Amino acid sequence: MTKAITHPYLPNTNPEIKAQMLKEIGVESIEELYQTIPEELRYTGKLNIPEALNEFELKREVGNLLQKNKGTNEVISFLGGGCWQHFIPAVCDEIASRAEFVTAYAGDEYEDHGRFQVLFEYQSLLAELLCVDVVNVPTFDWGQAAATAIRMASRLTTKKEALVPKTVAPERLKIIENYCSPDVEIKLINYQEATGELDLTDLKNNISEQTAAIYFENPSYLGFLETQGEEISRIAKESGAITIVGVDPISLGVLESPVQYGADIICGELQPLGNPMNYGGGQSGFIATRDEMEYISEFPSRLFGITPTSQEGEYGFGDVFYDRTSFAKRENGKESVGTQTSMCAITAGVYLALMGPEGMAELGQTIMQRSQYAMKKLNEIEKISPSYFNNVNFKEFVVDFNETGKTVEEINQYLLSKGIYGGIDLSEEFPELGQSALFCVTEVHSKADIDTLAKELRSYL
Amino acid sequence: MTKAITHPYLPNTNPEIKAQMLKEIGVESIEELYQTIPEELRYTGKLNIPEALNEFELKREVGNLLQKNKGTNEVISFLGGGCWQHFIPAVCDEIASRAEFVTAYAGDEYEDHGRFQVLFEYQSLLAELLCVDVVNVPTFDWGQAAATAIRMASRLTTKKEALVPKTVAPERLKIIENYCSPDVEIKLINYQEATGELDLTDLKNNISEQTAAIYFENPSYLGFLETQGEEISRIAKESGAITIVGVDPISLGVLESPVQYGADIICGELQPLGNPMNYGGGQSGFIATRDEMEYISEFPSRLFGITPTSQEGEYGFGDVFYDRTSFAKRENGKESVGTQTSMCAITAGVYLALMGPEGMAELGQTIMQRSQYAMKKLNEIEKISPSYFNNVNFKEFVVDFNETGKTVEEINQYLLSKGIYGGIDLSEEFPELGQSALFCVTEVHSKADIDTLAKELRSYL
Amino acid sequence: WNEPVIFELHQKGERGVVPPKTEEEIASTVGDGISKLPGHLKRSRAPELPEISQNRVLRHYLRLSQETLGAAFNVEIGQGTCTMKYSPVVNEKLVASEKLRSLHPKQAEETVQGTLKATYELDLYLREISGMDYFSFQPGSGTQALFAMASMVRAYHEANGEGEQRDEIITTIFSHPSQAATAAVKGYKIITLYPDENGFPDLERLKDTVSERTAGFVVANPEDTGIYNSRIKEFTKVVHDAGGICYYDQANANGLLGITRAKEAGFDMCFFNLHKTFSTPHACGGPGSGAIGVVEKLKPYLPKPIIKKQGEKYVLNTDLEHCIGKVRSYYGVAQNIIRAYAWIRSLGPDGLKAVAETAVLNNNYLYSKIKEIKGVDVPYAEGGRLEQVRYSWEPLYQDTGITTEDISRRMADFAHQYWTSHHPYVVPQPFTLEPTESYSKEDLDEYIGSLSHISNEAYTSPEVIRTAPHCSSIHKITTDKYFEDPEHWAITWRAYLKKHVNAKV
Amino acid sequence: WNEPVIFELHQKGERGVVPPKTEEEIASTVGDGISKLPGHLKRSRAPELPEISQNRVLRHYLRLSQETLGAAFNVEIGQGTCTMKYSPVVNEKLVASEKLRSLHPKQAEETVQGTLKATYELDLYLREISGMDYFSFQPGSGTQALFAMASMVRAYHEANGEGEQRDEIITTIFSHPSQAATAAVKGYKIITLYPDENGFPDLERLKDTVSERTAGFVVANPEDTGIYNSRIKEFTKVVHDAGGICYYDQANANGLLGITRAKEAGFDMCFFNLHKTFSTPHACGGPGSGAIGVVEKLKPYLPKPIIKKQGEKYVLNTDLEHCIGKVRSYYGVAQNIIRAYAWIRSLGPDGLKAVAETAVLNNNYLYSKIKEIKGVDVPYAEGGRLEQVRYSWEPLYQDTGITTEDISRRMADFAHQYWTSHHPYVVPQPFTLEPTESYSKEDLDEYIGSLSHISNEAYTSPEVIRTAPHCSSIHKITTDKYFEDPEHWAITWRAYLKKHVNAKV
Repeated sequence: MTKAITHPYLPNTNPEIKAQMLKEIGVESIEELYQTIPEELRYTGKLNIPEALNEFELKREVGNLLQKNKGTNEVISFLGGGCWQHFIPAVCDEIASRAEFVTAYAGDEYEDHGRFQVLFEYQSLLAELLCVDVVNVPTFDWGQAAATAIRMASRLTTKKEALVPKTVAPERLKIIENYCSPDVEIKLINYQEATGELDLTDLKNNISEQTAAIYFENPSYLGFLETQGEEISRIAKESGAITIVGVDPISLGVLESPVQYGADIICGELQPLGNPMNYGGGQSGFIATRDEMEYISEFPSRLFGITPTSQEGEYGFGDVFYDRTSFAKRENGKESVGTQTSMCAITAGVYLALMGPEGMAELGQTIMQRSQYAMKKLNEIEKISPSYFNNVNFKEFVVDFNETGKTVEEINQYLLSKGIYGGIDLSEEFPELGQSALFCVTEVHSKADIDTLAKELRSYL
Repeated sequence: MTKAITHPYLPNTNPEIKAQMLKEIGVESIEELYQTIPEELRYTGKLNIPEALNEFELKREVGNLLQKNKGTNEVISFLGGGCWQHFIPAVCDEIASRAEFVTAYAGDEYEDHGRFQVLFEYQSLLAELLCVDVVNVPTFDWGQAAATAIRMASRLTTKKEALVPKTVAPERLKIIENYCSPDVEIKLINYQEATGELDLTDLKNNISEQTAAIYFENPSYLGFLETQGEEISRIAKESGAITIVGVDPISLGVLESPVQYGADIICGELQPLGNPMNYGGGQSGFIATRDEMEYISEFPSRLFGITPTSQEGEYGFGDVFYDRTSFAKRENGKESVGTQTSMCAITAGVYLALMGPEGMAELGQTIMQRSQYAMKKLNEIEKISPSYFNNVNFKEFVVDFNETGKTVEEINQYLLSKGIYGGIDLSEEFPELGQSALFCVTEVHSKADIDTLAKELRSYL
Repeated sequence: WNEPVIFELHQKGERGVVPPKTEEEIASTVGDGISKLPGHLKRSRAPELPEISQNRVLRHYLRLSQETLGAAFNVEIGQGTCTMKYSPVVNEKLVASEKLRSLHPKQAEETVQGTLKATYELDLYLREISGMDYFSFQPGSGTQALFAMASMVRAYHEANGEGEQRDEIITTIFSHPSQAATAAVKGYKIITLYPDENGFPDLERLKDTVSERTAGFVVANPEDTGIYNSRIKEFTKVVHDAGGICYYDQANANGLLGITRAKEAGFDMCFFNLHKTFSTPHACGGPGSGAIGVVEKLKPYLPKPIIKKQGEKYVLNTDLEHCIGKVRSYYGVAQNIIRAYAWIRSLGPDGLKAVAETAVLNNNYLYSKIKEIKGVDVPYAEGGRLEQVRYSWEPLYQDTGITTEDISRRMADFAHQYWTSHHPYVVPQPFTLEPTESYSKEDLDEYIGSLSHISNEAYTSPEVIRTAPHCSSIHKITTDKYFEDPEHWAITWRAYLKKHVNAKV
Repeated sequence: WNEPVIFELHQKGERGVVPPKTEEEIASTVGDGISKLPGHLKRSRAPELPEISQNRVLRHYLRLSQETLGAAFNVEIGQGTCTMKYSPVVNEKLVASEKLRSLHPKQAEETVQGTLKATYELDLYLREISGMDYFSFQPGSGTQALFAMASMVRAYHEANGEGEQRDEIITTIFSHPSQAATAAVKGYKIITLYPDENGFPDLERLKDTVSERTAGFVVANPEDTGIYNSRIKEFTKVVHDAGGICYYDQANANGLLGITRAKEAGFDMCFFNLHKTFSTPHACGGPGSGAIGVVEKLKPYLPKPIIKKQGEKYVLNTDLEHCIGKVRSYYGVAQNIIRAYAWIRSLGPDGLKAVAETAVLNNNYLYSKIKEIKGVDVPYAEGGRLEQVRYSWEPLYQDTGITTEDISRRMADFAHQYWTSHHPYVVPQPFTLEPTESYSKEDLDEYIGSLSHISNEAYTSPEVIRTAPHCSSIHKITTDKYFEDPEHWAITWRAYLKKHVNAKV
């Protein structure tokens, strides 16, 4: 037994209480309670970690640490590519920091009624945006949602291949490949050099009886829109494959839901809907389908449903078709489920409730206007083109620096020195684009921010 | 009626709803509802204030404004003198930001049970620190608490004069004088030049049958301790005057309660107990007495008491002796009461509950050690003396710069350029001290902070 | 929750937080620090504060927070005169900044330009809204603002050599008690005007009352009845003609923003509650903010300092010749200034006017419905209410014996706030509702529904009301001896233990 | 509260928030932005999101928050295996910093040195606690950590040319379902060991099971029964001898900090849930963090990147030869890394060991009391429980017909969480309690009291339990057809309207 320690996090510190508890248990010492751990496995040293800090010291210590970070709020940042800087309404933060929600976990329908209701509401709100009837309690992130959507398609079709455009986000592709292997093989399909959109010929060449699903993204990782959705779905359907579309939901105030061009499963990312970026810690994915038994059966996720209670007019909420899950069936359930990212979904629900249809439409428009303005301003600079692809973009676009004689790394280093985080360097992820970078412009970028970027690029190049 | 406006803070924005409401009321327009305001009093222009900002713009606007402030957390600050920088436990902030407490006001015992209980508990916790049986729901600040304590004494004794040492905080003295005039005259008593303590001879010369009260502070505004408390109380008692002691409660883990040296009424400031300074917006005062009917009768404040309810073993809380107050009796109540500073008291209660007896003792000790260390370090610098008075100090001390040939203003300007907020310049408030400044050292000042101060002063002087 | 009193959670040896400790080097340099204390000043017995782990302290206060019905949780229209409007969450996040929280009031002006600028701008906005010429934000509430104004009235007459002679202040019965109480603290004799049969203060009575002894006249308009005194300009003229100062309690200003102003009504001073009209939250009862506006001639009397713009810099102006000194430490409740500033900026001129109009619309809708409830009477003239109404349950009381206090307890079961009114009850069995602009028709209908339901209960099953509350945090308090009898009351836990626990042993 | 579903709050024309608008100059330069969209991609019908004022949205969610029984509000020991310890408030305040919230994962390393350093230091601490050589913080929960480890097992054998051959993973029935499920996702055949009569996994069975097809062995220790397998080193040896990888689910590590380590028990990999053992809050179910530790030989298989210290700089190391790719975007849940870092720093080495010892003390105290409650049975060997215990109400069920689910509902009336257990119910009528170090004896006695009370009810007035809950947010759900019948279930409000509301019209 270690020396008596009096710590705010450790209530039973009074030796008398300890002694009393040991007596009630009927042992002499805490040591006795550990008798099942053999001597040879006992760690006898003192852990080599720093001595305890009190709260004031801790705040100073962590404060000093964080001081070494420079947040996007301190600069002008054009980073996106899957994690985006958006306006977060204060109400989202207020709800996400309520002690009740922060510290709840896995209670039942009664004591955690509020948690069940807000998650059901999240499902319902997102469903309106997507025009579908089924949305899940969230997955880890878009990448895992896409992987699970593909696995669902594979189970539904009992086929073992999925087709994915080469323009898919490299970060997501790594997750998809890992989550799908060894069961489903991922085949990459070429894109049209001019527009970035899927090369339908290559698609047709690759689709086969083995194809479980076609997965594509809209808006794409590279910012352009895939306008051939309907045609792609048709091709898929002809081969008995399922169409999966990945989507950034913040675009859906102005863009049509993928359901309208044939998506059977929709997945995507919840981070933009009111969740702080948190260095990537704010990611959260969703999967949505029609209200059909065969689709619902394949969800690994929890799905919350609404029910009457014994009290007239009262609603309760609970797990729909729990027996699908690995909670119920271990390895015989559908894939696996566990702690995912509920708080991000709750926040996304609050966000959508605040924004309403008007807000989402206005926001989408603002993003389009601002990003188009940025493209226009950059276009005025000699030697660079802010539109590598000839297409319509949403929020992001590929800036082509190939004629500047400078690398993206050099350019970004310069911008950093001016308090600007430039776009994501694509030269490793997409070598065929040469020295290009993915710039992101959202509603948070003022005209002045964009003009500053243009000015600095002009003066450097 | 102004043009239709759709605003998140204004729910009834739908013209149909408005029309329906007007119809139910039975009028044609909102204009009609204003018919009691005569034409000549109607403001017909448009208010010359800036157009509305949306939430994002507002955050940026206010963020930019606040950016122009430099907080004490960004520098090393030695400012005190009535508003002090102390460690604030995170639990205090959590409770003080709970939406329930933030938005509650004046509900009754039932719907606001929690508010009543936490304020009763605050009274009870502070009472333990003070060793008294009665503590009020707080006043605006220490100054007003002192003024009210003096007025209480005046009513209790039916006398019209109060004696106050010249070393009282000038800020508080202004409040005391204004709140006491025209009913009670404030007479200032000299202090001993050597120690700063009250000049008992001058006290005896001034005390008379007209004296309602003697008020003094411990620790004093200038940081030294008044060690003659018992003697002062004796002198007061002999003249039938009431002894009032103003106290910084954070000192009471190590200092004796004024009750022990004869105080009849204790007052003081709650800001140091967990309340952020907020540029002076965190001030909150208290008054405490014995549990005697005549004293209780003279409180203008609300006093919450505990009661059983109709349920065995359950406690409720409510107003004790409400008929004293101006709420009950208008001008015939005791002085006036209204919205005061309840949240500061709630926070102070949380603070004391967290600290416990050990915490308060350790904290007091830390403050004394650090301030003594600071005095010692400054004392090593030629030409300055960190102890204008020959006395024991708590938390603050007067640094004598008279021999440096520089003004405090110059010195502070230099320190400011080094990221240090120097002590309060006393040259206007106490011209007899010449170029002196009041430095404050608390538990938040590390050795490194203090050493930096000493280093910078040495290099400048 | 049946949450114990915090002292009952004491567990010897537990700790809620550990404060900063001194570095070894300091301890070895100066010793234990406390042995320097003279023996009689050294605390001999530790305070009997409870010892509780952090988790348990937090749980205690979190539970008690849930037992507090904040405005954010209910259709908060039952605390009439309090203007319980929506306090935007974003403003709470803004004032949580260390750029505000950590400011010391004595730091150099150049290091607080943001706060000073916001204060100055807010001053300009309030000037625009009221027509006054300067504002001070020093008072911490309406009561303190009234006290400050009474102090200025006194200083003004003293400066004119009439300090002794002018010793009367006139107010009205439907104004806040603090109008009378604070003037009395400043040594004034109070003269209270009662309403005529239509609910207006009596102008003829005022004319009879004013004299060379009149120091000032203070009034709210609309008063707490919600009735706007159309002849207010005549009132101020009568007082001015007698040499008195007119000061305006604008606690009920929520229906007037952009509609009518203090200046045109002839007032010399007015104040706004930032925590009512300008949305800063009420914080369980403060700190609030009472912003005082004055016309040019009263500027020298304002409490020091006010903010001045000097070129591009904002500075503290202490150059006020007849200054009353101070009413509150430092420069007011800085966090409320930022909140009010932010609120006004988020609404703009059109938004502010829409606030007033919506508040009046909501109130009149409520009025049209409440007066139809059985047992409710609305004293004084029909119609003409602006942002609130004082109602009466007198008919209900006559019919059933149910009082407004009974109804207050029962409303707790419906999770609604309900406030009777300030004393004295000039209107019998009173209650006062003020819906503000923050509630929708549906919200109002919910509240109306609760009152209708209770009225119905009063006529059919009054026992339910008499024994209420039934589903509140606690049950009915059936005796008042713990509040009114000195032998029983206990204002602290230690007093409770002495009188009721240890005494029994 | 009887709070409606949010769609029922819709009021046409209301708004919760107004998003940023484009400046005039931009609009005049680029036009409306959306007309560039091809017609078929332009949204034709606005989403049917509700329109609600900000005040009402806030009230809705605040009320629902109060209807959620977070760990901060109750003696949260009923969710066994979840390690519901106190999540210090100060850590929540720290991670609310914009210095963390606003970081983008792709910003330059030099601009995120604080976060990288904390991550690296946390890596060092966890190495010390586990004996492993490297940690990755990429997984967002224990389930994902298990998935990542299964992926590494596969990659390891593939690199050794045994990918095809080794296709079995061995686990135990008293381990989390995700152990089996995630290995199955990676294409493995699952072999599940059942316990012997003392509750230990069967070593002889393991010996019979391992072969050249064995890819790995995954187990928790103690298992969810709270029983520590003393012969764990023999288990890992058997697996190693057969060429398998041993990976350790340390979800139940709370009683082991500073007591015993993964390395000495022979494991090649392990993971900790930062949201359990290291106090980061559970957030209604994530984001959590599963930190994976590996021995040197498995380092090349870790998901990219891990953090490396290079001189005084911290950098992202992507040089991992056999890397499995990724399991989660970017670098893990950064805010949980800071929270866990802060928690360890606030406890230090002695504090961590005290955590483990107190958790075990609390659990054994609870165990000694719960087993005395009528109707409770504790399967398997007497004693030897570490930080939690799986109990059984089988005797109670046999006596009274009351099930563990009935008791779960009734516990809601006492404002306590109560969790049965993961399926399948190997222990009949199970419940699992884990008191952690955060609760005092008094807290534990309160929980014990509730269970005793309910046991008593079961024998005397079982109807009270069958019809429970009686004072929870909602009443008993009496049918499961809305959860099990496709005709009835509705997973969204629009589905509900289609099936149950509009269908009726």
